[in-house]
Amino acid sequence: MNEQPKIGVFKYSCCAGCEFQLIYFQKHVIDMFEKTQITYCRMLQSGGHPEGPFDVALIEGAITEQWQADQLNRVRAVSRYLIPIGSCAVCGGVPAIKNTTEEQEIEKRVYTDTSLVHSMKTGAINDYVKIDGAVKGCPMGVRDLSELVISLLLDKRPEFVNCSVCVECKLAANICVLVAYNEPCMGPVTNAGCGALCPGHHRACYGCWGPMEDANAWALAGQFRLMGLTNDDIHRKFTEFGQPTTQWKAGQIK
Amino acid sequence: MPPKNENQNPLEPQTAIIEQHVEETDDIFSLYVRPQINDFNFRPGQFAMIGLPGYGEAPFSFSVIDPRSRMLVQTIRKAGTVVDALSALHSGGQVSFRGPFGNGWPLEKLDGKNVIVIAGGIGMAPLRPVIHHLIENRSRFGEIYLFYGVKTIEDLLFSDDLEKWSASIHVLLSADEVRQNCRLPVRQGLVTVLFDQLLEPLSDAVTFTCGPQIMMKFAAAHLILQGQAATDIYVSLERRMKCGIAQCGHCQIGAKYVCMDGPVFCLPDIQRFADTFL
Amino acid sequence: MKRIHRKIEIDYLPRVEGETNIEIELGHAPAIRLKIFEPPRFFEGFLVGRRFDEVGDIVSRICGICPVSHMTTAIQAIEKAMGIEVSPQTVTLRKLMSISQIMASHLVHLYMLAMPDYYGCDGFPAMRRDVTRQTEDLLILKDVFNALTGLIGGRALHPVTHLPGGFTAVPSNEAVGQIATQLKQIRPNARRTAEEVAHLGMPDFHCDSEYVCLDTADEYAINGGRIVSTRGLNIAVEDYHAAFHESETEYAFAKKTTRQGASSIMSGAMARLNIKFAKLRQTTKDLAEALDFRPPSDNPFHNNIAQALEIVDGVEHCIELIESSRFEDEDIHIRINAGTAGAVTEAPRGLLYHWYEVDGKGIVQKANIVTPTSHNFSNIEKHLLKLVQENNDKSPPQIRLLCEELVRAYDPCFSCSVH
Amino acid sequence: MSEAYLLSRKRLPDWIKSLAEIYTVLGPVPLRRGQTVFEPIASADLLNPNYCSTMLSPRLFIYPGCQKLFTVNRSTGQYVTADPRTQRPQLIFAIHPCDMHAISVLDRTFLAKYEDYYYRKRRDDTVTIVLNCNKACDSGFCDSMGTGPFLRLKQGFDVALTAREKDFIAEPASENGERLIGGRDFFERATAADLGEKEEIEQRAKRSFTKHLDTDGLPQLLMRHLDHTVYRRTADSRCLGCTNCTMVCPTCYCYNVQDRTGYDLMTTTRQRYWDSCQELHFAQVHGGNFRSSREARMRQFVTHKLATWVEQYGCFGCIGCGRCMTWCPTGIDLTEMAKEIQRDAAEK
Ligand SMILES: Cc1cc2nc3c(=O)[nH]c(=O)nc-3n(C[C@H](O)[C@H](O)[C@H](O)COP(=O)(O)OP(=O)(O)OC[C@H]3O[C@@H](n4cnc5c(N)ncnc54)[C@H](O)[C@@H]3O)c2cc1C
Ligand code: SF4
Ligand code: SF4
Ligand code: SF4
Repeated sequence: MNEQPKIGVFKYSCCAGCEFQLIYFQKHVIDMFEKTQITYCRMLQSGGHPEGPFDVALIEGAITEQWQADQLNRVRAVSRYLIPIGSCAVCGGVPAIKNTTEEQEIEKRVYTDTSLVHSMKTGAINDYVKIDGAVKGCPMGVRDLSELVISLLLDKRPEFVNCSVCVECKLAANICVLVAYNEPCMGPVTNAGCGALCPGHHRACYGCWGPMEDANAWALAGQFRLMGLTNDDIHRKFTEFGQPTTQWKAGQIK
Repeated sequence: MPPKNENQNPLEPQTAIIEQHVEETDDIFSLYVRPQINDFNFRPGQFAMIGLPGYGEAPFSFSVIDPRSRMLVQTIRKAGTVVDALSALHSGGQVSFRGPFGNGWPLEKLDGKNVIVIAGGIGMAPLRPVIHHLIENRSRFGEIYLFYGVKTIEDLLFSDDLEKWSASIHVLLSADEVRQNCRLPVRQGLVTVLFDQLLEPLSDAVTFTCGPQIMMKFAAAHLILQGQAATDIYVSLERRMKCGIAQCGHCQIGAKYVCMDGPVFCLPDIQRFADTFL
Repeated sequence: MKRIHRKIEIDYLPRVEGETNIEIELGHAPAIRLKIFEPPRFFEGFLVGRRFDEVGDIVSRICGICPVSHMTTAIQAIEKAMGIEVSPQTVTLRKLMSISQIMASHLVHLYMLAMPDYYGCDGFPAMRRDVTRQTEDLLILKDVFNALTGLIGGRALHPVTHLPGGFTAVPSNEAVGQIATQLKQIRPNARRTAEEVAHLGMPDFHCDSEYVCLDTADEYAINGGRIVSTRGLNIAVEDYHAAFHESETEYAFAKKTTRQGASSIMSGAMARLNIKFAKLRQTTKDLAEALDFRPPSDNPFHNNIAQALEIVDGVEHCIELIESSRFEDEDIHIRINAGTAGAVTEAPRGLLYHWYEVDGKGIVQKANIVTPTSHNFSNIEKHLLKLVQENNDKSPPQIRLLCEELVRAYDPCFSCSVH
Repeated sequence: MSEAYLLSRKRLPDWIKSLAEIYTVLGPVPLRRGQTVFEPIASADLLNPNYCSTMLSPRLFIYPGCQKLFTVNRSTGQYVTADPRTQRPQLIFAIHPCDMHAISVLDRTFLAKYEDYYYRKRRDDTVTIVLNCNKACDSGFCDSMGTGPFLRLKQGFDVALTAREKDFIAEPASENGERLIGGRDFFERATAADLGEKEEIEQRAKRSFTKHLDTDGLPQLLMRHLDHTVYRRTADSRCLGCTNCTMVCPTCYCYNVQDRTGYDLMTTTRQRYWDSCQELHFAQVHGGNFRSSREARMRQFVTHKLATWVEQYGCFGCIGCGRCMTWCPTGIDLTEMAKEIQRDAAEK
C-alpha cells in the first residue's frame, strides 16, 4: 500500500474500554501510529474527519439510539472495511442486558422524568450494517487487534480467532473448572481470544468474548441444568453478554 | 520407511521465482514458476504448496511444465487469502514452494482405452497435462473426449489450446450462460448436457474428472447409469490442506489423506467414506 | 476593544472519556451547560434481577478507564449488604489494584487527554511525533501499572479474579516482587512526570470549592474511610444519603450530585491532596515543595499537578504494600444473605458511591450508582462560568480552548457519569 | 527379553535424583483438589505414582500444543528453522501404558513417509519410563483396546515399571533404558518368581475393569452404519463443539498452521498448533464446508478413532484412556455410541 491506511474510530454506547485498548495499551499498538493514519478518533485527538473516507472504520459500542444508527450507515458508505471492536459492538455486550426487561420499566428505574430519554432496544453493529469481521472481547483482544492492523498493512484478510475458549484452555493446560470442579463455565460456547483467562484464574468463564460461531447454547444450558442451576441462573449466564445474538438464544429461555 | 534424513524438513519451503504472470480470465491467472531444484519433475495431477510468508500457503495443481525452460505453470482462481496475495505478484517475484505432493492421475490405466476427461471451471488446470499426455501419445488410446463446463464463456481457460486440441480429440464445451459467440461451439447447460455426444458403450472407457464436487457427483452418476464401471472413474478432490504431507488432518476423508493418497481417487474407493459429497 | 459574544458551542468535546457538548452563553445572563449526551445504558435499571456475584463484572463495564474502581466499590457494597468478611490479604490486593489503576488512569489523562493542549498538539499521535521524550515516560510508567493491575486481576481492563469474598487466584510472590523492582526503576519517570506537569503553564485561575474525599486516621485512604470535606463534613459512608443529593437535569443524561442544600463540591485528586497532603510520603511532599505546589489550592487546573503527585506517591505506596506482604492462596467463603448497603471509594476522578439491595437469594433488587463526574458536575459548570466571565474579552477560540482545558483538568468521565 | 531388575520403594528417590542430574524429569504431580499433572520434578517427594489419569497426556512434551516452525525474513527470503528441542533432554517418568501406546500411535503419523522434523527431534530427545497400572482407572477401557493395563509394546520406550508393595520391577527395553539402570547399585536382579508375580498383578488388574468395548468387527460395523441416528441425536442435544475431546485425546495429531508477522512487517513466524476435527471451520474450503454439521463432525471423531484409523495406520486411534468422555463438559462417551450401534445391529 502506498499511502498509509486511514482509520476512523467511532464510539457508541459502551465504556470506551476498547478505545483505551486501541489507543493506550501495549507498545506495539502505539507503533501503529507510525504506519497508519487515525483520521478520526474523538477521544484521541481534536478535529479529524468524521466524514471519511476510511480504509477501516472501527466501531466501538452498541447501538441504543437512532442517531447512532444513522451515523453508522453513513460511516459504512465511506469505509472500505467496517469492523466492530469489542463485545458491545460485536454482540451487544453488557449494554444489551437491558433488552431482558421492558424498555419503559428500565428507564423508570433510572430517571423520574423519562420524557427526554430516547433509547431503543440495544443492537449489535451487524444488526444495522454489513461488517467485515470483528475484533471480539470485552475489552477487545490484543491478539485480534494486532492481526487486524498487520493484515491491513499487508493487505490481507485477517484471520481472527474463531473457536471455543476450551481450545485455549487446553493449550494453556488449565484444569477444566466445569468438569473437575463443577463450575458453570461458558467457555464451550464462547469465542476464544482471551487465552482462557478465567479458567486460568480458577473461575468459570462468564462469556465476555461473546458467542462463538455455531455455539450449541441449548446443550450447554441443558448441562447447567443437570449441574443444579435454575432457569433464571442459566438465563442470566446467556444474557450477560450476547443478548441480541442468535447463537445464545437457546440459552436465554426463562 | 525411508531412511532418516536429519536435515530434511518437509514443512520448510524453498523459494521459487515467478517468471511470468498471465491473466487467463477475470478471476483466473497463471503463474510461471521456476523452482530451485534443477531436475524438478511432477506427474500430472500432482500439486505443490505455494505461498507467501505472512499470508500462508495453499495447494495448487501443476497445469503444465515447459519441457525446455523447466518452468512450472500454476493456474489459479482468485479465492482466498493466499491467492489474493499471489495474484499481486509479477515476474521476478518470489513465492514459497513445497512439492510435488500427491499421487497424480493413473495415466497407465488409459492405455488402449477410450478416455473421457471431464473438467469443471478451475478443474481444467490439473487436467491440462493429462490432455498433453493424451495428444503426445495419441495412438495409444481409443476415442478421447474432453467435456469442459464453465459458468460463462469468458471463464473458458486455455481457449487457444482447446482449439489446437480439437484437431485430435473431441472437445465439447458447455456454459451455464451462453450470451456471445465463441470460436468453438458451446452448448448451454451443465457439463452433463454434453454427454449425449458420447459413443456407447462406455464399458471400455476410463474417466478422469476434476471440478466442483457436485459436478463430479452428477457426471459420475450419469456415466454409471450409462454403463461405465465405477472403478473406471477417477476423481480429483479438493480439501483444505495445511501441510500437504499427511499430518495436519484437514484433508482426511475416512482412511485416506487427499494430500498423500490422493488427490486422485478411484471413485468407489473414496465413496465408501462419509462426507465425500460424491 | 470589547465585544460581547452571544454563544459559544463546543460540539462533542474531544479528548475526554465519553460524549458531551458544552454550551456557553455570554452577555446579560451568562450560563454554562454541560450537555452530556452520552447515551444512558441503564446499569441501575438492569442490575435489578442479576445475581450478586455478577455485579462486579457488570459494573466494571461502566467505565473502561476506571473499571477496578466500579468493581471494587460494588463488591464492597455487596459484601457489606450480605455480611461477608474478607481477609487482610484481600484488602491489600484490592488496594494495590485500585492504586495501580488510579495511576494508570492519571497517566492517560495527563499525557493523552490534557497535555496535548499545552504543547499545541491536536492529540497524542502528534505529540508522539513532536515531543517524543515525554511520551516515552507515559509508555514506561503505564506498562508497569497495567502489569500490576493485570497481575492481580488477570487483566488490567475488566479484571476477572475479583469476586465478592476475595480473589479467585492470587499472584505469586515472585511475580509481585518483580513488579516492585520495576516500580523502583520507574521512580525517576514518575518524578519527571510531576515536573513536566507542574511546568505546563496552567492558567492562574482561582475559584473556591468545598473539597470532599475519603479519609482514615492511618493512611491515604482509597477504598474506605469517612467522607470528609474542607467545610467540616465528616460522616460515615452509611450517612451518605443524608449528606448528598442526586438530581436530574433536563439537558444532560448525567445526574448532578451536590451537598444537601444544593451547594456544589469538588472531589478527585486535588480534593484528596487539599485534605490529606500530610498523609503523603515525605519524598512526595518534598517534591511538591520543590515544584512550588502548596495545598490547599483553589485553582482547579492544579488537579493536573495533584494527579501527577499522586503518581509519584502511588509508586511508593505500592512498593510499601508489596514489600510488607506475603501472598498465599486462599479460598473464598461466602454466605448469601439479604441486606442493603453502600460503599464509597476514591476513583481516579473522585468519590464513587455504589449502593445495593440484595434479597435472600443474592439477587439485586435495587441499585444506585453515583460517580465522580456526577459529584463534580455542578462544580465544573460553576468554574466554567467564572472562567468565562473573567476572560470575556478574549476571542472565541481562546475562550473555547480555556474551557476545554478546564473541563479536561477535572478529568471528567462522561461514560461513568451517565452509565 | 533382556534382564529385569528390582528397585525398592525406599530407593526410588535416589533413582529420580540421579535421573534428574541428566534429564528434566517430568512426572505425575498432584495438584490442589484431586487432579494430577505432568510437571518437571527434582525429587520423588513431589511424585504421585498412584495417579489415575491426567487431563493432558504426556503427548504435549513431544508434540506441543503450539510449536514454532520457522521464521522468515520477508525481504531476504531467509528462513531460520526453529529448534524444537528443550534445553535439556527430557524424561517422562511413570507414563501409563495407554499413553505410551498413544505416542507409538502418533509415531505412525509423524515418522511415516514424510518425517516430521520437529517431532523427530523431540521424540529422539525424550526418554520414557512406563509405569504399569495395577488397577483400572475411572473411565478407562484400555484392556479392551489392547493398550493396557500392562504395556504390550515391545519397543519405542525405554523402561517399564511394575509397582509391588515394597518395590518396583524394572524392565529396560532399550539401550538407553539399560544405561539408566545399569551401574546403579540400588537395582537388584529380579527372579522368575518376581516375574511370575507380575503376571498375577496383571491378571488382577485386568479383572478390575468395569468399562469394556467389544472391538471385534467394530470398524466394519461402524462403516456399515455411517448414517446411524446416534450421531445426530448426540451431536444436537449434547455436543458443544468445544473440541475438548480432541484436545485431550493423546492420539489426535491434527494441527493448524498460522503465519504471524511482526509490526516491522519483515519477520514472519510460522507456527502450528493443535487443531480439531470438531471445530466448525476444520473442513472449510472456498465455497463450502465438507463437515458443516455437528453430526458430521461427531461421526468423524467416532469413526476415525474406532474404524478408519485401523485401515489408515493398522491400529485403533483410540487407546481407551477415557479422556474424551471425562473432559467432555456433557460427558459424551464414544463407546456408548459404538455400543448403541452394536446393539441395533444385533437386534436386526
Ligand atoms: C490438491 C489440490 C489442488 C488444487 N489446485 C488448484 C489449482 O490448480 N488452482 C486453484 O485455483 N485452486 C486449486 N486448489 C484450491 C486452492 O488450494 C484453494 O482455493 C485454496 O483454499 C486457496 O487458498 P487460500 O489460502 O488463498 O484460501 P483461504 O484464504 O484459506 O480461503 C479458504 C477459506 O476462506 C474462505 N474465503 C476465501 N476467500 C473468501 C472471500 N473472498 N470471501 C469470503 N470467504 C472467503 C473460503 O470460503 C474458505 O473457507 C487446489 C486444491 C487442492 C486440494
Ligand atoms: S474450563 Fe471452561 S473453557 Fe476451559 S475447557 Fe473447561 S469448559 Fe472449556
Ligand atoms: S474466560 Fe470468558 S469471561 Fe473470562 S476473559 Fe475469557 S471470554 Fe471473558
Ligand atoms: S479424531 Fe479428528 S482431530 Fe483426531 S486425528 Fe482424527 S481427524 Fe484429527
